[in-house]
Amino acid sequence: MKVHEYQAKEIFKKYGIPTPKEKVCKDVTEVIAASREIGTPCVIKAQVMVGGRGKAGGIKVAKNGDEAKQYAQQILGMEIKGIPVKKVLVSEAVAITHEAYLGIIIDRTEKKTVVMACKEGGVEIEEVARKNPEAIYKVYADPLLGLMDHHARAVGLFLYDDPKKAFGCASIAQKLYKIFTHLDASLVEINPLVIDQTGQLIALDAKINFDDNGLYRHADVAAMRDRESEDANELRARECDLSYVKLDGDIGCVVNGAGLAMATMDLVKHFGGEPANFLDIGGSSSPEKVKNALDILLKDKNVKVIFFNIFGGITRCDDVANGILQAKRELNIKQPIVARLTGTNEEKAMEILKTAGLVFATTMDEGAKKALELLK
Amino acid sequence: MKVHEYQAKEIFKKYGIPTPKEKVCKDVTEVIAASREIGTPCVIKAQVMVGGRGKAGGIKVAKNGDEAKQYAQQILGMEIKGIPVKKVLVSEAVAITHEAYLGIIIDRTEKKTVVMACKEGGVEIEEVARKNPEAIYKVYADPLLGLMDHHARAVGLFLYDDPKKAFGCASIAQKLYKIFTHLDASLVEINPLVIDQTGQLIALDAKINFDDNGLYRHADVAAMRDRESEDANELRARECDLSYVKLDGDIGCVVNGAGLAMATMDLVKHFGGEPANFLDIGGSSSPEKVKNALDILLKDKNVKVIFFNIFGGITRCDDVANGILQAKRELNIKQPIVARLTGTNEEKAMEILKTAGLVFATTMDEGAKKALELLK
Amino acid sequence: MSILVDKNTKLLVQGITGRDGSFHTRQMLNYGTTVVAGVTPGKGGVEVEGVPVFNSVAEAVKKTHANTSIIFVPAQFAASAVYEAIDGGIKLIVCVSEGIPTIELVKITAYMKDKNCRLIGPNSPGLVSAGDAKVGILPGHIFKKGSVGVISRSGTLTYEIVDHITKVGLGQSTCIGIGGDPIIGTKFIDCLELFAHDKETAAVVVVGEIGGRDEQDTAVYVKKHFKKPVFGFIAGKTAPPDKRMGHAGAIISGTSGTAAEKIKVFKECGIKVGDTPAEVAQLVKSTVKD
Amino acid sequence: MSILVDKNTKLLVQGITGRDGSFHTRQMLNYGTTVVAGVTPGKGGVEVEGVPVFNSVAEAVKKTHANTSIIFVPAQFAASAVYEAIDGGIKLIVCVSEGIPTIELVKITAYMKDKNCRLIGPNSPGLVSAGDAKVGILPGHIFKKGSVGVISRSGTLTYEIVDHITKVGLGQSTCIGIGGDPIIGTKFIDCLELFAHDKETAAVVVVGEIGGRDEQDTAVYVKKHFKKPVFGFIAGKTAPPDKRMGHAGAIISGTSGTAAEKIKVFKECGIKVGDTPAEVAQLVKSTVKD
Repeated sequence: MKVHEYQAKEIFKKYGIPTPKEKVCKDVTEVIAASREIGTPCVIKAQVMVGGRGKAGGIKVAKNGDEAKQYAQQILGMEIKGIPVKKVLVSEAVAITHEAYLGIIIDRTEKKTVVMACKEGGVEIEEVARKNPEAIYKVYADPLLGLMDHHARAVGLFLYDDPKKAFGCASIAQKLYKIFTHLDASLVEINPLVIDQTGQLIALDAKINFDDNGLYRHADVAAMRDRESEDANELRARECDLSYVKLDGDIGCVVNGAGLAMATMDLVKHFGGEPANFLDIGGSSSPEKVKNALDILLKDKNVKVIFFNIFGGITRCDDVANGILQAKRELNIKQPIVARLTGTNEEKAMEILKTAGLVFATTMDEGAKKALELLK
Repeated sequence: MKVHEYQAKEIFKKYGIPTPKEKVCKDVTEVIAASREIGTPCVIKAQVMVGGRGKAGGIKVAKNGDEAKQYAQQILGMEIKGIPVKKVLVSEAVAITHEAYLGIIIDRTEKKTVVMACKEGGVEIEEVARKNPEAIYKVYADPLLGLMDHHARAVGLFLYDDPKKAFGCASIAQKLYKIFTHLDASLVEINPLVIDQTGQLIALDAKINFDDNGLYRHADVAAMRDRESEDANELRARECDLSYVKLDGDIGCVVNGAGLAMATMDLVKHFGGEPANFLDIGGSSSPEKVKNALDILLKDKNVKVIFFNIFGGITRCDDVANGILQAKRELNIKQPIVARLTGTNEEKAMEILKTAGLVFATTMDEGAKKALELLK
Repeated sequence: MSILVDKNTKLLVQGITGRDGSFHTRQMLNYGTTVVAGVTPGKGGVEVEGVPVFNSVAEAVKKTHANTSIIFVPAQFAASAVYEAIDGGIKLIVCVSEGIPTIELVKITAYMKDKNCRLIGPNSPGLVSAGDAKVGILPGHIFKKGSVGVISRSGTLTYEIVDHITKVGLGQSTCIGIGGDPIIGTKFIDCLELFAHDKETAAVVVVGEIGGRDEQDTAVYVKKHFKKPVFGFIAGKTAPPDKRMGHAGAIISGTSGTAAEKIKVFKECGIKVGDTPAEVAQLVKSTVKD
Repeated sequence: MSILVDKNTKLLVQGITGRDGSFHTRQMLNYGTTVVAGVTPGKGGVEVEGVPVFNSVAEAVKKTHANTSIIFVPAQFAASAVYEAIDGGIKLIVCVSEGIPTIELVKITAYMKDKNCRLIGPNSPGLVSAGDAKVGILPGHIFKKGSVGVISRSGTLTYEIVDHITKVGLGQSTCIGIGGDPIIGTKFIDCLELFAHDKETAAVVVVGEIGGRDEQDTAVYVKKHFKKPVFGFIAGKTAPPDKRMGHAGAIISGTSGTAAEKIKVFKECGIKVGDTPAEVAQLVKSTVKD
């Protein structure tokens, strides 16, 4: 789960990481008031959870109140990478004398958390990692003891020659680590971490992604989810305990298991089609869940054909068949359905569906091909 | 550092360990009010930091308000093992159906924290450990991961057959462990841990000792120190960064180093005398510190002779000599002083002290013997 | 022969009294797995499918000498169950539970170091040594004793591929679902090291997917150290970036986690990659004679 | 020969720029110890007593190949300094700092496990291999090269006893102050194991005190395993119960920590116990010919 910059900064503040004076605003009136309170020049920053806000014109420095108003109108009306800007952050204009990068992720290979520092701020760290990996200084935290003092000092001393700044940075790194582990983050990032003209370290931008698996134990974090900025269908799928991701094609896929769901999308593409979605109905699928899955799938008006690819193990094919019947009855489905149901109770499923007007397939290759034919 | 039962229970409550309804009172009026609020019968418990309160008559069950008043008067006026009772705890009378012992200490040999459980409550656990060690169930917490769920359940299942009570106890054990590690305790103990007639687990008594070395990072705990119940001289010594323990003899000992200080006391005893105190002036002793040491020592009116036993390493004998001179000048010391100062700068020390009217010794045996002679 | 589980496996089921635990205990017994004990704290004394249930792993191991454990408890108790299994002396732990926070796996990994204990998963469908033992939720009927080893980050996709392999007339030695989470106890390479020494295994199929770089590391390892033929499949060629595709570990961040990148490295390192599950089976068939 | 420190010791001083650190660096250099580096974070680049100062242990070890470290930092930073030394690759860490919370030592002990690194202390005066190296705050002039090993929980009491040993005409191989805290890195038994293999050491003096039961365990070990003569002294015969006598570890809880109990077990296990420091030296003298 991602959160907005302003939300990440609220967490930063709670953990004692210095941030600029700033205020989140949802309309122009609030921006005008905030720019008065914070003073000008100030920075108006679009709150959208995608990269490249600056390049897209979503970050502007307002020299005075009029400009603040003008930019607020401009930014609050725009879309960035298809996402409408609903809030802006009005931030004190910091006089930057130095920029750096500081972030923490989990290193899947080492199976440890790793703190990464880079002497360039505002960079795309993955870009640096690919092109110039030696520019990134890495320190692995101890899994059980955490980011120890000497680990943190090493990070600080890498970024700054001045001991006072180095130790200030070390303290920020340890706070960042606390956020990461206390709140089950998957990424925390200060980019850029700046020094202002008084020599103070400030987190100018803030990014926190959370581990979805950890949300159950952080109700306050889960409450930060910006439901408005997420796809309504993906949200609803999550509530129904389904895993759904919308794509741009026209063949709707209903599959049990994430790997098989991806392989099904790939297979559709392999035979020249375009999958409309990723959809994993999970292991023990009740008829109700299958119905919900179809309901969500059909909200996407591009879907022209539905391809069921079920390999029954724990999932019982007869449950899926009953779900299809129920959905056809209740949802008034017009699109043709190709069903490949194999494994546990497949005979029962065939029996249930024999008069349902479906197209049947015994292998996933056959299923994908039949779905494609039905498009013509 | 020790704290009173009522203070330990405040901490228990903060960590969610169930305790009886109760109120600490400093006079009879408060006891009467508390017994009305809590209801009768209620228990009046003397708040003193020594064992054996019950046997000494410091715990009484009051059947009604009159008895509460009567017992309050009685207990608030008494001394237990020489300690005057300044406060009592008025506690709801719990109908006990089962008693057990639950405690955590550090096992110095294993270098780990250990949870101890015993099916008898209200026992002296060290007594049980000596006489019937197999009656104590021990679980070592993981030093880095803590008291894990299965550790805690094992403790609960040892004490109780009923899973509900066992898991309730497991939860209490984990809270106790949190107190132990969060607050740098050296002992936490529920003795007895009881079950009342409704089946609830309750910590009927509570004991927490704190690691003095950890107090610097727990200002709230340090503030719990009951200065009134401690020896004023020992308190003052602590503030002067001296280690002082009053004993019952008449030969005052001033020594650098804890081991040597004990050995000096032992030597005095060995030659037939009685040491008046343990006093370690520490490593780098300034003249000021020596003067403070003598000032504290002489508050004890039993002291007839003072024996300085200094083995100069970091401690410079001339510093000690200057401290003695300064103290003699400012404190009007009447008692004879035997000085054995050897090691770093001992010649300078002799030079400083040659006209000070001291008795000198070159070995600690000689010093102890001379101190004893001076008593006659 | 086979790897990890076989006729000597004495299985303990943690969470045996739950819906999934009891259902799969029956399935595993039906396959012929030796299930010696179950654990559900507080339910010690009952039986499930004829298997005695204990209050703790320590007690179960003491009474039944279980050497392998499978975990079916809900995510919020699963890490705790893994620690209990480690401390209880279990040598092979298979964690089926999905949804354990990743940071818990960081800690578990550190705790297991030097403990002579292996974890498979979490979020693993388990493993099957065909004809000998099934420790997991994989459907037993698709397997046939043979010489192809299978390692996969997935569940049903593995069944699909195994089914194809069986249908082209080959069988499997051991098939392991290593789990779909970002941090897992046993990786592709760990399995390959075991397959290298398993005489029964003639070839291995590696079923990867988007996210992380384990497939790349595996390919380099295969090129340098692994002598038997290896075949590959990567799911998620059509997956968009920055979206979690079901599995917590299946997310493309930047470029290194894409299917294209993984397939490229597989091919560079001499691993033949099938475009579809059916094709994988055909590739294996063309090389391995059972 | 000698144990733990000798002419091959390359010493690093953590907290070298502090009052105690700089003072004792000079004393150790005067004794002939090879002090190769100092560490004070943020003060890298300066020199103390001609010794280069670095910002981190890792850097100091890289540049100077230090193998031993002595820690002089204040108690609240001392645990952190120990971890840095361990991670920096130091093989022998001597922690002089007093006042570290006990729970930190529980963690440090667990962290050091399997790390091929030894901790002496905390709250240790350090150690001296007479004539070869002094790593600590013990006054160098009282030592004389010889064949008596000394192990002690105390500081000045050790000097007192060493002084007596020297004055009766004997010398010391290595003298170790193991520290006065409840949990310490290296205990009596650990030192005895090393002395057992040290040809130079003919006899060992064990200086114990009230609190804990290390002396009792040591006595049993001596009886079972240790072939050289051992002499003992226990401080605190007159100490009252439940009072901390200076050292955090010197407190009698119940009966097992009393001097009487310890002396009893010493004697039962064949360790001759001196009633006074002077008597200890006489006992050694009657057995050992230098």
